[in-house]
Amino acid sequence: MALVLTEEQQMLKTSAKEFFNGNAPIASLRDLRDKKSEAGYDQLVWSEMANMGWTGLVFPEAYGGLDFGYAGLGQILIESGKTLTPSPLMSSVIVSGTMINAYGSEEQKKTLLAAIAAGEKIVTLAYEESNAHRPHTAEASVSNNQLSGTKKIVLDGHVADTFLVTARTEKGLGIYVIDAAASGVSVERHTMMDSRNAATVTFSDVPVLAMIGLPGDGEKIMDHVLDVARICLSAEMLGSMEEAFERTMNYLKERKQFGVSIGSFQGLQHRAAHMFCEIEMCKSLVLKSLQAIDAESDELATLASMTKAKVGEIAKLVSNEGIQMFGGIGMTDDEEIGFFLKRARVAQLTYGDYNYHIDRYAALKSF
Amino acid sequence: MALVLTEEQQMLKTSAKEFFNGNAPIASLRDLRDKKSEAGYDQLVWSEMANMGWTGLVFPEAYGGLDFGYAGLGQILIESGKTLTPSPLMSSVIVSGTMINAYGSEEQKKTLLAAIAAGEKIVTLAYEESNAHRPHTAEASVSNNQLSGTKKIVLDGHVADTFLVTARTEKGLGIYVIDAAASGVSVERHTMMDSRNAATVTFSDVPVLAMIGLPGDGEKIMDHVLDVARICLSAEMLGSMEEAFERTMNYLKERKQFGVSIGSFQGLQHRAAHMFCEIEMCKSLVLKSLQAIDAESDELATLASMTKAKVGEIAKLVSNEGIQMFGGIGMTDDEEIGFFLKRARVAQLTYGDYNYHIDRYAALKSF
Amino acid sequence: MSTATQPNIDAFRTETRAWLEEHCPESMRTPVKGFDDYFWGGRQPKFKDEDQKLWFENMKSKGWTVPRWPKEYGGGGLSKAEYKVLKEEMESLGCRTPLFSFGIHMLGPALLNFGTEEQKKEHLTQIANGEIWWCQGYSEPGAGSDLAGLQTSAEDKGDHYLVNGQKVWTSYADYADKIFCLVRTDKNAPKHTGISFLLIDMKAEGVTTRPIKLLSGSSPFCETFFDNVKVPKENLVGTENEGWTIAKYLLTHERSMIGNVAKMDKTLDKYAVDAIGKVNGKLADPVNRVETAKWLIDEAAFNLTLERALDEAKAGSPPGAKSSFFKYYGTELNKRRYELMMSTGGFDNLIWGENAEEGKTPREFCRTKANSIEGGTSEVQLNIIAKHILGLPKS
Amino acid sequence: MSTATQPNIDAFRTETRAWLEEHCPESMRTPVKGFDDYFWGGRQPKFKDEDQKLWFENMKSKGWTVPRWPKEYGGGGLSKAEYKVLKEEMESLGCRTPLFSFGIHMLGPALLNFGTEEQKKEHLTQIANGEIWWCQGYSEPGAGSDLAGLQTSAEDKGDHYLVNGQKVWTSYADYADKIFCLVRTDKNAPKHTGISFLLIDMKAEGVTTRPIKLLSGSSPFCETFFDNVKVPKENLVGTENEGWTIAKYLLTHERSMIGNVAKMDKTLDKYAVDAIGKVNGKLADPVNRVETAKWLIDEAAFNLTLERALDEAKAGSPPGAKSSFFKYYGTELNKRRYELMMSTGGFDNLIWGENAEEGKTPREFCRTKANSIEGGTSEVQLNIIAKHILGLPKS
Repeated sequence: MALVLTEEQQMLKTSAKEFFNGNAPIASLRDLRDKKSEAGYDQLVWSEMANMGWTGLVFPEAYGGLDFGYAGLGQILIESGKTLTPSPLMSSVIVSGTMINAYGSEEQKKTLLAAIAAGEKIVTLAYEESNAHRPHTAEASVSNNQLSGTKKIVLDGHVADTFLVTARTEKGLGIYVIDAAASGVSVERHTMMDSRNAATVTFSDVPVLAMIGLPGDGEKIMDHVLDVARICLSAEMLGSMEEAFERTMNYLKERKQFGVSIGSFQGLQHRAAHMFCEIEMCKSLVLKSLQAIDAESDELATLASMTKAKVGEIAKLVSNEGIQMFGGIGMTDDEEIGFFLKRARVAQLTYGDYNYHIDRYAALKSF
Repeated sequence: MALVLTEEQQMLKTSAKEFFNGNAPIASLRDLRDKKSEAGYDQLVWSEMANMGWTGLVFPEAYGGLDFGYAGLGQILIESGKTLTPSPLMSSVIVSGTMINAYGSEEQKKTLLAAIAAGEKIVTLAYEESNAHRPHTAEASVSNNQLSGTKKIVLDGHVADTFLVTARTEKGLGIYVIDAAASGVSVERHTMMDSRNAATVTFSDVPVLAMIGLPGDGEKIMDHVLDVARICLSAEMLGSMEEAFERTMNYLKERKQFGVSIGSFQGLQHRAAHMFCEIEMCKSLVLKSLQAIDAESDELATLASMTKAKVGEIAKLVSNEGIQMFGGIGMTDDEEIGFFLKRARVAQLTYGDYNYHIDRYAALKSF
Repeated sequence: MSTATQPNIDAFRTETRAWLEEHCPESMRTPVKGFDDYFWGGRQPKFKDEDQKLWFENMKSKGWTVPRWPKEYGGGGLSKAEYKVLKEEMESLGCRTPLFSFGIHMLGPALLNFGTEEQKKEHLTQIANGEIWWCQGYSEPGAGSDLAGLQTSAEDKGDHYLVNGQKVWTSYADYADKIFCLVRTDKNAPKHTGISFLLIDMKAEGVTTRPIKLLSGSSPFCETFFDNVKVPKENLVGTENEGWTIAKYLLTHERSMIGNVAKMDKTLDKYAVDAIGKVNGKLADPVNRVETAKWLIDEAAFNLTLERALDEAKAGSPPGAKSSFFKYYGTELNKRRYELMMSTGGFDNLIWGENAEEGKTPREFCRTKANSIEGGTSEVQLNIIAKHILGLPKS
Repeated sequence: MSTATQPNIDAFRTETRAWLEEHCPESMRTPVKGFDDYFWGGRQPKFKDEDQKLWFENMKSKGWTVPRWPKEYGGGGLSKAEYKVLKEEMESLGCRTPLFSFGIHMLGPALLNFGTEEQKKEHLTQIANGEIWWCQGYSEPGAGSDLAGLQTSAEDKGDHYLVNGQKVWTSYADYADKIFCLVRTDKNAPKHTGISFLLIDMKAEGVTTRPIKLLSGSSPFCETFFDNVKVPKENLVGTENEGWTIAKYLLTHERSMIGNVAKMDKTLDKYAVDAIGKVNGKLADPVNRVETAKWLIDEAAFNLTLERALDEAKAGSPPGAKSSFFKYYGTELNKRRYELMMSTGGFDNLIWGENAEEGKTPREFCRTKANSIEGGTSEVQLNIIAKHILGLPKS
């Protein structure tokens, strides 16, 4: 497949750009943060996104979706990354939706997936238990059809209607569906450094509603779903770094010191030019990886790790250089460039950081 | 101990500088190379060094030495690094001499060490068998008091009078003394990329003259002796990088492009300033480590690995930047800056490279 | 100043130790923990407790809030050797510094070198006695690395200057009583020659401040605005239009104070082992293991280099532009440390929460990003190294 | 030129394949191995064997040494579509390029665009027929990145120019029959406007060459000296003093040819596994493992980016300054590869020996250091990116 957007994807990208710029600029994120928003995201924006079909974009028409493909969804993510717009798109649509669509029963698709696709329900995956990304292990367990355990860093956990929870079984990892309103569920909301939300969720003998797949399917399911999530998150991170870079370049042109634009200093020019090249690398990896999801490529895992590693590394570089090049003003909360720094660090750790994916890539390539 | 040179050390450094500049500039190395010198080093220079007492500098007076200490010897190495002077100082004096001085019998000191200290004999350690630095393992073995095995990268192996050879024993590593003239010794000389020499030496049932220490002492002896060697080699590498850096700075000031000195370009200035800082770091590590040898510090192993790792990394940086900043002219064999590049790569791999010592440092610090 | 012979110094040490033992309350011998534990002085001095007050008063009575200053300005009049003894004895008992003040370290040296006798009498004494809390007004929004590009103007109105403009990064301006400022007194002169050094009362009409919130949360920094502020002529320090000389003197003084990499409770390898754990005796994350080792080696090399510079200075070698080198390398090293801690600490370090206690590491991480900006950017330090140490030509 | 419709093209493909099958000797369908396997033409042509000669003569007879050039100059007169077919068919059979020549790729385009009818007739035909081996004389010792700073002078002497000066990096100048040069014809004009494009016979009196030895060993490069060389006026290409226009045209042409990271026999991970071995399924050297993974990811990203640029070009997006970006990143990537190979290969890669076969990897390693210098340094590429892509102001 050619490494360019189709006309439809380009149109979607353009409308996403307009939408986020118009409805959810960084000022909105600041507002959500300063007003300590209960949801942690703008619910009006979210329902608009659902109205436009973006919550169901990648799912089959049978469940209310548009069957448009991840390469298209990726463009929405890139644009939402530019405005740093928080929404349950990642947690509910991309992770949970993808999981149910690929591994859920017909019943689960008709109810849960349809509700996700319509933006009516928020479903989130609860799987991390330690401080580092360990998607294949769980101490949480099920006995007598009741689940117990504690999950960390559950994205949008405090607003979720339903949890998908990993637990160990005799056959390996299992994934269980749990109603957030069930007794025995306790949710502690945390505001993260990027002003988004993640929760620590404790399950104490909570009745299980159903499973996704069978006991022991969990590892395989997690690998596939998280690879999709890693690529989609990389798309969002790409948008953020493109925007942070553009803002930095504009600042270099505007800001004068010693009587000239600081952008005329060769020391900064060479660093800027190098960053430009690295961002181009990220663009290619992201596009190729998004297409690989739609093509159901055998290379998905390799591409996901390559992309998440490289994009995570460059997101750090670009956000650090952004602050340094903005200088003192960049350190203030009033200036928006700092929001990109904070978001980059959270995104970089989500679904496996640079270190994790470098190691995983080498393991996938058998060295 | 204060991290400055004593007056005596400073005087020694000054005379070493004069000596190498006067008697063994890089032109001499080129000459040895182009004339395919049989020894691979200038024997007149070597006997002058012996006459000045440098070959015995660190050894007790009882064996013809001056008992002056490694911090002093380090200054000679730094200066010889600036002129890239090849000599058996490292192989014979520092490695073999140190080993015999610390672990040899009285008899061995009176004969072998005294001959080393006088510059009369060249004794070299043969211990590498694989392509990477593995000082604790050996396939070579001894039976019926005859040693068999093949050793790689034996420094100055083609001119050695005596080999110290590692072999496995039931109790661990043992170190054996072998006469280079004995039957069963075959030496294949290799010219390395830095125009120095190392040999592949094959021992076939060669009679063993004696041992250094007992069977099983080898690991401990090798650790200590190689740590001394790593620090001394780092001193030499420091001298090389100081000289390469100074030459590069001079070139930046002289060379004009676009009507100005290329040294006025901020892109190059920032890289130069960064290198300056890194070289200062190396200076401190080298001096501290040299002093640690003399002080018989418990931290010797840690310091040796820190120093060899850091100096190796910066030697690569400085030699690469040297070539790049010299531009086309730097790529020619006529210009001497390239000699520093080649020497840096050989020295970086000798006695454990950057990767080896980063790993060893972490292991020594228990993480 | 007095010159002390060795027997005198030994006697001074005995006396000093006895005096400190007697006059320093036990609670003033414990490490300071938060902002509260510092006494800053000022028109409305705030003591945390009676011990803090007592300790301050005791030290003030000896002139030891500013031990090296002359006695006539409220100082201790100590010789260099005596001062060294006092510092050593305070350190050995763990005595806290009795008074924190930008007046002592930043304004004081300027007044001692460039002030009139009247100015010294008035201001130095007030600083020594902790009566005035001073803040610094150098930076401006439009003049960052190009400090001399400052635009705050002081117009000569006969008996006073009329000051208009804005300063930024004025630490604790919202607490301070007075500010020492660089202002432009000649708009037509080349930029380095039209600058003057002025003292301004923060209570004067037309002075307002606004705190600055940083990425990391609230901060001691403020913006300070001057709107037609009248400043008496006698508040000029040094010669009109020659303030840049004073500024340069103070900046050199300031730069040498920064660049140290702070010691942490936990070394980075311990931090990593605690956060990540080991597998087969090695840190479980192999990439982190390498980065941690590299950082520790660089930290050790940096500290050895500081030690070496100190030893070289003792041996008579001048520090020169080395302060730029320490500033550059030290701040970049500190940024790298926090970057590594964010990677090592994992998910817990993502939690920001509502107060600085909860999100300590990520807030500190954000704050470190300023290390390479404040006090002269890394780029400025690299320029200085290139030109003044390496002798590369001006670009 | 002819325009080909689809049926015509299909017919052309059939004919071409049949012709190639018949006229390309078997031995000319194997990959070239060394310098010997290339035929460079020239006044004293050297054929390695009969097959090489036969293949060259056959291709020449069709004008296919330069398939796109007009027939009147010895070319094949093929349309773009026909040329594509010929390339595909040659590739599918593995046919060697019959003639290597800087004349074809560097001088040809200049003459086609800027030459007189006489020059085209004479020189293009000779190039097409492999009768003249051309080399290039742009660079000078004093003018590296600043190509326009060249000093070789051509003084107008009425019927001829008198050329004095020195060129460097003139590849195969010791074999070549003629050289195309940039020379300065007006010393008083601004540096870009006093340059002319001149053709000089290497046999002319006063021309000497000296081969350049590199770090990596012997090289095709030479220095070429001009000492009062008389060059006939008709050897000027284009207008006097406007040679820079031709140079710019050719340089753009040249830059887009470099920057690809060559495919190697062994991927870097295989190379590492073979050299270092594995422990518990992982590369035994954990530091190398990380570096190798990083490099492979960057290599893949780079190749994908090349692919994307091609796809974007097909979709109508102009390449613009992207060639600078590929040149910079590709050459740095290649240098990193060899740096890693030196680390990975261990002691064996230190052996230099006496001939290029023995020390292959270390020699190649040394040679890669020039990647970021020749064809425009990395610094020049970064400047171009900063100005022409990012729009940053001139420094």
